[in-house]
Amino acid sequence: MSSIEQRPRRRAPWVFAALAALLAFLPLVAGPYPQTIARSVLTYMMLAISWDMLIRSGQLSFGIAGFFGLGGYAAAIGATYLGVPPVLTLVFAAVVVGVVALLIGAVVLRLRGMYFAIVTLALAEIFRIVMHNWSSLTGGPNGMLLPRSAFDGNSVATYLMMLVLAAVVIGVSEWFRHSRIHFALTAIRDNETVAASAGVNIYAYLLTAFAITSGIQGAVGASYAQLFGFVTPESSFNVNYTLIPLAMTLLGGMYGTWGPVVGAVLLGVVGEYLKLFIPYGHLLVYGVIIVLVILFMPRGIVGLVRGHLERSRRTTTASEKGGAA
Amino acid sequence: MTGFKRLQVALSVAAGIAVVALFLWRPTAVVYGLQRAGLYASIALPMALVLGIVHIVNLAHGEMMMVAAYLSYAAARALGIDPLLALVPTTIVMFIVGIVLYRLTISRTVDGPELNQLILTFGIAMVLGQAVNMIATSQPRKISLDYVSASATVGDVSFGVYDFVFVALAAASLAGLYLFLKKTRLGQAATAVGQNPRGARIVGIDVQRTYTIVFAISAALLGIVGTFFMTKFSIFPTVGGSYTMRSFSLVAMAGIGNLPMIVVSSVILGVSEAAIQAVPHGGGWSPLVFFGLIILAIMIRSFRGGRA
Amino acid sequence: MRSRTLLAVALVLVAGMAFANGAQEGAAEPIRMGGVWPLGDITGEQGSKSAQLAVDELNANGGILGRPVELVVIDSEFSPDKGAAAIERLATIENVDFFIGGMSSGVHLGQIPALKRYRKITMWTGAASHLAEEAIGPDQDWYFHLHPWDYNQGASYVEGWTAIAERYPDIAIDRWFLAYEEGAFGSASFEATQQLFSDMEISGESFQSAAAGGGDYTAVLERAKEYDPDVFIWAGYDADALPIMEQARAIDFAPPLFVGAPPGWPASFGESGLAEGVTLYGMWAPSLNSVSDVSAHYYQSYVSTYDEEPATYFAPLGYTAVMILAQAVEAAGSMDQDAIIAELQNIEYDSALGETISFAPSRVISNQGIRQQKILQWQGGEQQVLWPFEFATSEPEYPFPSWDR
Amino acid sequence: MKGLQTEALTIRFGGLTAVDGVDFSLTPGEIVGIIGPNGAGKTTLINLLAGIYAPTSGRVVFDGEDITAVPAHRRAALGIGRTFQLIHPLEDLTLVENVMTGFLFAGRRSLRAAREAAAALCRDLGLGGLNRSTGELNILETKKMEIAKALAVEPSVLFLDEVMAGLNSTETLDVIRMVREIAAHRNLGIGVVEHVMGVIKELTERVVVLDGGRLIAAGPYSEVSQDPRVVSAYLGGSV
Repeated sequence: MSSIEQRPRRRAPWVFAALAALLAFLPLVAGPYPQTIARSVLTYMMLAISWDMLIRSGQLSFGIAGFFGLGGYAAAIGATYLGVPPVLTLVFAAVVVGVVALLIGAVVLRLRGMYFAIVTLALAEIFRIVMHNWSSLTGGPNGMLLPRSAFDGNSVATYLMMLVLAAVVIGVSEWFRHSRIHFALTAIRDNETVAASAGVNIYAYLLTAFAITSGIQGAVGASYAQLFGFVTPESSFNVNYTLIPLAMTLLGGMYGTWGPVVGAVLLGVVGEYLKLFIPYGHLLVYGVIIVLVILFMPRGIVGLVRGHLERSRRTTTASEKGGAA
Repeated sequence: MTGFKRLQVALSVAAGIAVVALFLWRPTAVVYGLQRAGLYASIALPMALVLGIVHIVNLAHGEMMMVAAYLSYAAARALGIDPLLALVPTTIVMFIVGIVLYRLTISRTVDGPELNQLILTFGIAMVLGQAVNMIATSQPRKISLDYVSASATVGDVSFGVYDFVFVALAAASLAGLYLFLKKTRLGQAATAVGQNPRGARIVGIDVQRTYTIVFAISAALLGIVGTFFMTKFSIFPTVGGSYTMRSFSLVAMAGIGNLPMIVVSSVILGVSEAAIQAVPHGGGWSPLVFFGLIILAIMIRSFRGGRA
Repeated sequence: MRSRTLLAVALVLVAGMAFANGAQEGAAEPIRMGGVWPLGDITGEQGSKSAQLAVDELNANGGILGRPVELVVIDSEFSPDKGAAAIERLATIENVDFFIGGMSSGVHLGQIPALKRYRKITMWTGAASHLAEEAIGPDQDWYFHLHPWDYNQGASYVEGWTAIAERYPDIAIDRWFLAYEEGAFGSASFEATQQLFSDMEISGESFQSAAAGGGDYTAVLERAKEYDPDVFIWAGYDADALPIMEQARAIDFAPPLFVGAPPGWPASFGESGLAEGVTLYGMWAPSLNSVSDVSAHYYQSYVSTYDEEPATYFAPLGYTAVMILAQAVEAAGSMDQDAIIAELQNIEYDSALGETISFAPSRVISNQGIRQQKILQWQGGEQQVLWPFEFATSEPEYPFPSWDR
Repeated sequence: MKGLQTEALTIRFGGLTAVDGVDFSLTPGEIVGIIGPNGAGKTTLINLLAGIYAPTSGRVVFDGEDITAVPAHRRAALGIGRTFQLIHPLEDLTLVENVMTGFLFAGRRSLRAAREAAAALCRDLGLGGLNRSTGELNILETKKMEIAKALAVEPSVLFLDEVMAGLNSTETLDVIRMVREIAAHRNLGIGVVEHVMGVIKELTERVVVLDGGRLIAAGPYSEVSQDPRVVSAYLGGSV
């Protein structure tokens, strides 16, 4: 029985990797416009993956936009006042935001569910308000320009930069999936008391996951600042950076790397194409699509595919066992 | 549990003292703070009801209020009547909208992962906002009404009194919901469902029907709030969004399922905001006070009450 | 099963990209303009519709250089990345010859790197922030900015008010109070005013605009009332307009000059009795029809085509952007970019906004168009122009009437 | 001193004293019954010993060291294992992965080593179909998985909280045999909470009786069951 279920699993990653590589390199030959779209898709994809990595522990964050915006500001401030070179601002922002998240997480990770969610949302607002009011450092409501952007804005080079960053994020997410972290986070999500009784240090794992995912969000925010060369409180902390990755993850499917990936590609590309056909009112159709997918694919697209696989597997095993249960 | 009660009492007393102190320093700040608290509470109460009983974070909450506001606006415009006369038809229409929305969409997500309801209501919010945008454009609308500028003068200080309708509305909503939940069979059933849906099902309560009605009541309340809202504020397709977040924050601050605490939290936030705005150049920091207080309240509760 | 689904997804995507590339064929003949606006917003909606109106007019008269004109409009969705993607698409897939459009500075900042890559002639109708000007930088001869920068606007107010105070000695403008929304728009106005009116008494206070979830102005209004200014200005959005008046009335605050400086006004503001005597800044109002034939012509065709009034000055700006380009190309006699730029730099275009537009360097960029906002006043439900005097359609109503009118 | 001892262990929830001055001990190799009417504080006591709750007062000593302030996950690593009265499988993990968690975290083993150890342990307990989801297990398998999870922390003391509940008589005998084997082969101290007195009688050398959070009797089952306080506690509970 176990050989039946093992075989497709072995083959799938190869097919997937080949397809992913194909898709990833397609924009390189397709020209600047697809590259722009792909950069935007990768941006949301990384945010979606990082959000998913934390929800694997059961902790619902509404603070993506906060760490994203903070990362953008860290990059801009680092580049302006400390002379951090463009590409290194990504690392700089990841570290700064990761440390901020570590300090905040140490206090707020005792919260659960709705309360944790609302505190992350409130924190995102507080980051925005501080950046907004701290005019001497951040340029206040007007925001600030970056002194120099990565690769001078070269379309291919910046796309490759985003691709590398996305590969790193996917790598970290897969590491989460295939290491002891996976067992720790899943156990915490399913039942904290059981997890603790199995020796899982809940606080340490939550703190690690929170700091790493926030750091990723910070790096993505920095990459965004590099792509467009500026940060402002209103655009950098836009609540869409929280809501859209969330929607993408749920559409693609939670608790894995590939759900967010599929969701981001689908919503990103669909959103861009829709507006070419329906210039006035495409967002209405976008909303309708979200509603319909949630209604008819409650476990997301990857979940739907998995469900099919599992059902077919179950029917095979059931016929083999001859209804032993 | 008692720690939590004590905290509630302490918070209420602290709020009271702060209000008195502020009144002595700047009386109008208290007036405006209370008025603002009334607005916050009257919008947050329907969300608290849905969150406490149906256990849904309705991200379309503000958009539903926005739709209600546009309904009343359209009625007032088309019929040339005072928008407040549209209160009853709007409320009825919103009740029906609530039933339809619940039956058609939310009820179908009950079996899926919990977060799906969140994204579903996010999608609904988007659809409502965009639909109104297409029909009415993004241009703000506001009917000029004389009574909105009604003012009172005490000594040499003039201040607006119309906003006390929100205080009255919040009080009426709270009282109405309290009576509904404690004194009516349906309300008691709803409370039971809210505390333990499985248990309620076992004792023969139609859970889906209860959810539908609770959601519809919340929508109807938003019909009332939306109508009053549009008399005072400009309306535009995105006007509701910030009130969704604000209501959600208030509900979390009050503790899920705790309706009276919503009012206390609203007073704390409303008066604090008015207080900081009364300080010259304090306005820019007033959202910081709002979110800071919410985090503070949630953290204090978590340390006092432990994890729920 | 799973890989087949994935394959299908991949195929759809590949097909989609191929389709996108295919669209560029056969685009050589017409002259193509690419426009980017926030279409969900009234400014972008009416701006893009007005640009289309201009294109239709050009085509009805035989196009430009005998070639038909096409306008491709893409929604910026008020987002920098969507706005930038729109530029990329217009440049590479739609192969447009010109970029037009624009509203918010934040979106424009995101588009500037892409614009600078393609260096096509750009006629921008929005983005007032000086940060956008810095991002464009000097020596970009292809970039034409129609909308005044924030500091241009500030300077024009100084000029306008000084001129008004000179002509009407009753009008006092020594003590100012500025209520500004706390976002980039309002704060920039406040900072600019503080610098420019440095020899006058100025105080100010920020408020949260209704557009950003606020809507309670009583604290600011109370402070303004205590300050007792000659001129009270609020810099917010259209959603703030009527509630500010109502709340000012509730606390009985009626300064001699009550000025509103939103980018647009709400529907039917003029119908309110509270509007009477409110002064405002703007670039265009239907009352200009009486002093400008271009304005009258534009207004009538807009109303007859779309069955609504232009409600914002971004609407005539969209029309203007297309028409200026058309005039320059005709004058250049070819689509040679250098020739067109040379023509644009010497152009004198009589616009629907009243003024004759020509381009000259501003602080940083080479080609700045309009440098003035006008001072107008709500009178009898309509916006009348007070200043510049050459476009004046009415005399100022002064002082602002008291609330027990 | 080996094993687990408590001194005057007490916890209050608001006004309710759920465990009240309990002195309890469990040494490796013995099986102790923990009995008492519903609400007597049995599960609360286990939660205190496992570190899920922090006591209001009193001490917990393990292998001679005061572990009162040691958190739950470290107690698991020290060697305190327990099952749950209400069964909580980690439903997003398979059977073998459920069992792995203890080896992984309390035992600090590598993924591969943990998986091998978990598979071996399951085999020992007669559990097959290791990659099944927990939803596919029958009740006996579920109970065995719970015991396997508790054993995976490689405990020296183990608490079984009503593991027999819901099993039929054959299955109960199966589990009793299993518990005996575990005690014999692994030299564990086992604390058994059970409502079925037959099981207690069968399994344990001595029992402690809780009522209203207090320890009211201790000794061999045959003696304790005759104790009038115990009898009245049970009768009082049912009247």
